[in-house]
Amino acid sequence: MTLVELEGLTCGYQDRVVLADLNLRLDEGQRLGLAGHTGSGKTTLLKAIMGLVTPTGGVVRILGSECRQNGDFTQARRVLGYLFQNSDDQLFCPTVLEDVAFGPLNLGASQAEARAVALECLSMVGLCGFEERLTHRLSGGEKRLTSLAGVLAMRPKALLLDEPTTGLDPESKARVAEVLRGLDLALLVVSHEWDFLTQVTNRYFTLSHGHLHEAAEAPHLHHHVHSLGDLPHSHD
Amino acid sequence: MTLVELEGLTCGYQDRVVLADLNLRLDEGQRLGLAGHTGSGKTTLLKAIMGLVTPTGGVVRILGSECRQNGDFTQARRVLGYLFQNSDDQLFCPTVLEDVAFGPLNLGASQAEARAVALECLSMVGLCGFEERLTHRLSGGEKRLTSLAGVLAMRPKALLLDEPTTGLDPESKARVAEVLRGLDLALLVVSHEWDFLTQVTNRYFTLSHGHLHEAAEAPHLHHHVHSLGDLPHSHD
Amino acid sequence: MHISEGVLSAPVLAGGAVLAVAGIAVGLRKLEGEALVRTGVLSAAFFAASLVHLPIGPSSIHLVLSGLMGAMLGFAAFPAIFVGLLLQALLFQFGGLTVLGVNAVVMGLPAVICGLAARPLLSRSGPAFAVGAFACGALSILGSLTLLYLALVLSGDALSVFAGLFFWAHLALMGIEGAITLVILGFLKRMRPELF
Amino acid sequence: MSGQCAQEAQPGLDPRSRLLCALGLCVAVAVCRSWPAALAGLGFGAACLALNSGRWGALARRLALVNVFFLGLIATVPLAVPGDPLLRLGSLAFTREGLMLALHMTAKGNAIFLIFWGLVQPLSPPRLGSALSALGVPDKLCLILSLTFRYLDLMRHEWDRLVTAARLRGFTPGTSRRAWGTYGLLLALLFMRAMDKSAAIHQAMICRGFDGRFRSLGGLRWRAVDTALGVAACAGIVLVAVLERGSA
Repeated sequence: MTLVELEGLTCGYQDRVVLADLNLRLDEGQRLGLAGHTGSGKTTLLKAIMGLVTPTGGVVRILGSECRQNGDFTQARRVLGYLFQNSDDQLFCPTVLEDVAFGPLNLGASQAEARAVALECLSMVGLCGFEERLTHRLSGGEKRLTSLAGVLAMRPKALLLDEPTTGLDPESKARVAEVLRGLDLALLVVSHEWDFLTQVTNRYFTLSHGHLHEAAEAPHLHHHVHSLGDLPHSHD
Repeated sequence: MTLVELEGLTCGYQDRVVLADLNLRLDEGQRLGLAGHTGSGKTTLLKAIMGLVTPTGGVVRILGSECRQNGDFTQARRVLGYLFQNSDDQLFCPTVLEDVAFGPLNLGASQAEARAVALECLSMVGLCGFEERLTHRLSGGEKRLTSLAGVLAMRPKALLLDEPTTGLDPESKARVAEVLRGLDLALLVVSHEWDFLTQVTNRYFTLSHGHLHEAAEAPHLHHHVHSLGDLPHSHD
Repeated sequence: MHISEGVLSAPVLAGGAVLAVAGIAVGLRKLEGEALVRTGVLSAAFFAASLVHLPIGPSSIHLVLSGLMGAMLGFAAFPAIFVGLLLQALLFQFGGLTVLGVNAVVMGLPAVICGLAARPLLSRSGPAFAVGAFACGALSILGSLTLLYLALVLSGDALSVFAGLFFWAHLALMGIEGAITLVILGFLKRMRPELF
Repeated sequence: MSGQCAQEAQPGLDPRSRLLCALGLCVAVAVCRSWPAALAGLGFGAACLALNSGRWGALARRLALVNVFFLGLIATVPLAVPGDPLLRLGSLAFTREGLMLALHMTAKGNAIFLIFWGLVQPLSPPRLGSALSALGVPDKLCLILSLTFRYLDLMRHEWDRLVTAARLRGFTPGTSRRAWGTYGLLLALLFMRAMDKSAAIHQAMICRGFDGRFRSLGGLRWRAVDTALGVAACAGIVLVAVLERGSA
């Protein structure tokens, strides 16, 4: 089943074209990675899919039906889980459990159901025992995992992730990658971290000057030789 | 002349040690680059130098004199210009010219002097004609350059820059690098972008687990072969 | 909640201006350093919040949140409210220069009094906190409506019918403001217990 | 990189003269009681419009909004003023005297609005701030004004982000208890973030020599046109006083 389909999508602000005549399809179970520099329009692409920016041209289809107005996207947003680049934008409840249960409660679940779903999603991301923690006191990695649990609690068919590794230390990145690999969902991951994309997705695109290019089969991989990784260091 | 000297600096929050027994010296004209993963304590190091966080142990010396209390740092803050990671925190005046002139006015310059210094610093960063622009309407790159001008207007002997490239597109990054290369000041640049550090600094350190390591003479450089750079792509 | 230009009498306008200057002076007196900066940034947040349309039935309302400002800023709420009104006049032409003093007193005085009076209750928990938070929001609206009524009636008997209608038409706002103030303070207390 | 930036003088009137003249004229019109004075006020208002460039559409919309309030006055004031009844609603009389009084208030209100629109509305908040500072308004108040304007946009965006994030998690705006609870939550977050932000901003200010005092950059220039505007405004105020005395 095709979850998302973009046809000739064009987006721009004032005179600047951000996305130009762009086509993309995300099918069930597919894991697409999208790379590009800051300012290349990656976030705009995700926001257009979610109906958060209005394209100047082209068509967005979710589950086969065309989405034009805000109302059309309300349904679409239940199918697609969107993870913001900045976790602080997404975590708004005082405690972790309340935050993860926020979506299900809005979708009409009872308190008991929402609680059950939230606990299940917290265990999926490995945050058992964090239920009563205050969200603003979590570390960067814990925040990211909590917001991921909050998105998963809406039972989406696909996840759109905007730079899920920003601001995370290597251990947290590895943990996020591990959780994502374990999910049975379609993924569209936007990141400038190439190493991360290769870990969680299996088809790669680049976005530059508003156009999408599909990447070669075997992209260049950057291997870390030792613990200091890509950081400069001396051996003494 | 030694501008900044850290001896056995130790910092921590609650139980967590962020910086452990750290030594560092920044001499006049030196350009030090400091790399490290998010959460490794780079920002804490800069804030300790500026007296914005209180170390749990060790000594901070600015221009040879030990700084302990807030009052000791008042003098230090005239010598050291600190560029915050988030430009919106640093651009607190409504217009560009007022913002750049804020420092000189506080240091006792007359209105006319402050205006002259501000105009000079705006021209140093290439923002002539921006004087009356509203700071909240600037682009990310313009905000960064304006806050740099604001710091330069204090006539510091050294700049401490906290992730000066975050959120900037490649052109803005190049512009910031060009401006920094043109300055005749000591620099301590914190960044996780290795390419940027090699452009503006010439001695490199890494920070991990609270310790500083000086990097090898010739650190690994990542060369961009063609326009898509380090992004995956196909050739068709 | 403010009065337009051209309605109030000279003594009321002058009285409002004098009281406003006094209120600002008191509010600024102890405001230093970080508290000063916090007042400015929170004032921006309150201004932004007052621009939000909240749906209520088929229509929508704007919140005042003056009681909450009093609770969070204390005496500094007065200059913050004054600045908000000044910017509102400049950006949206609501209110104006001659009524600025009266409007600042109408909103600011009850806000500061209710905010300071509620603080002992807000530092407790359970029902005492709930009563304090609700009353802080509701009573500052009541105080503002009362002051507004007085300003109109003191300007001349001609405005008595209008003043009465205005008072009763806005009284329901007490409940709404009380409830939302309670919810907001409740969350703030849970997320930042050190604030209260 | 580029040459020396040149210091550009701000074109047009000094914000101080705009503000002082507006204040003088507005107060004169606000306290007048006679019709000739109110009509003179409307004349000043029309004249002041020459000092605001265009934006007629915005002016018409604002003017309509201002007069919605005065419709309320026209409907109620004649009921409260005794006199010659034009219309009887049961025991209530809608009087001619009351109607004239309400119309007088409407004329004054509109005159003051037009004066404000012509003289003050063209000032950007930073220009207003520098004028207030130059006129001796306390530093601390100017700093609060400056920060409020600077961070207003940021806070509005913050609010939009919060609402968007909530909508993506199934939040539907409405009058329900749950919706209002969520609004309360989002507002609490807005204020919490404002407080966190203010701590960071204060640190940044300290690093640039802030010692609690706000210093203005100044740079305002009083020119001959400002004096001319001042003289015209004084003449207007004198005219209102004369008209008041004449009809007393």
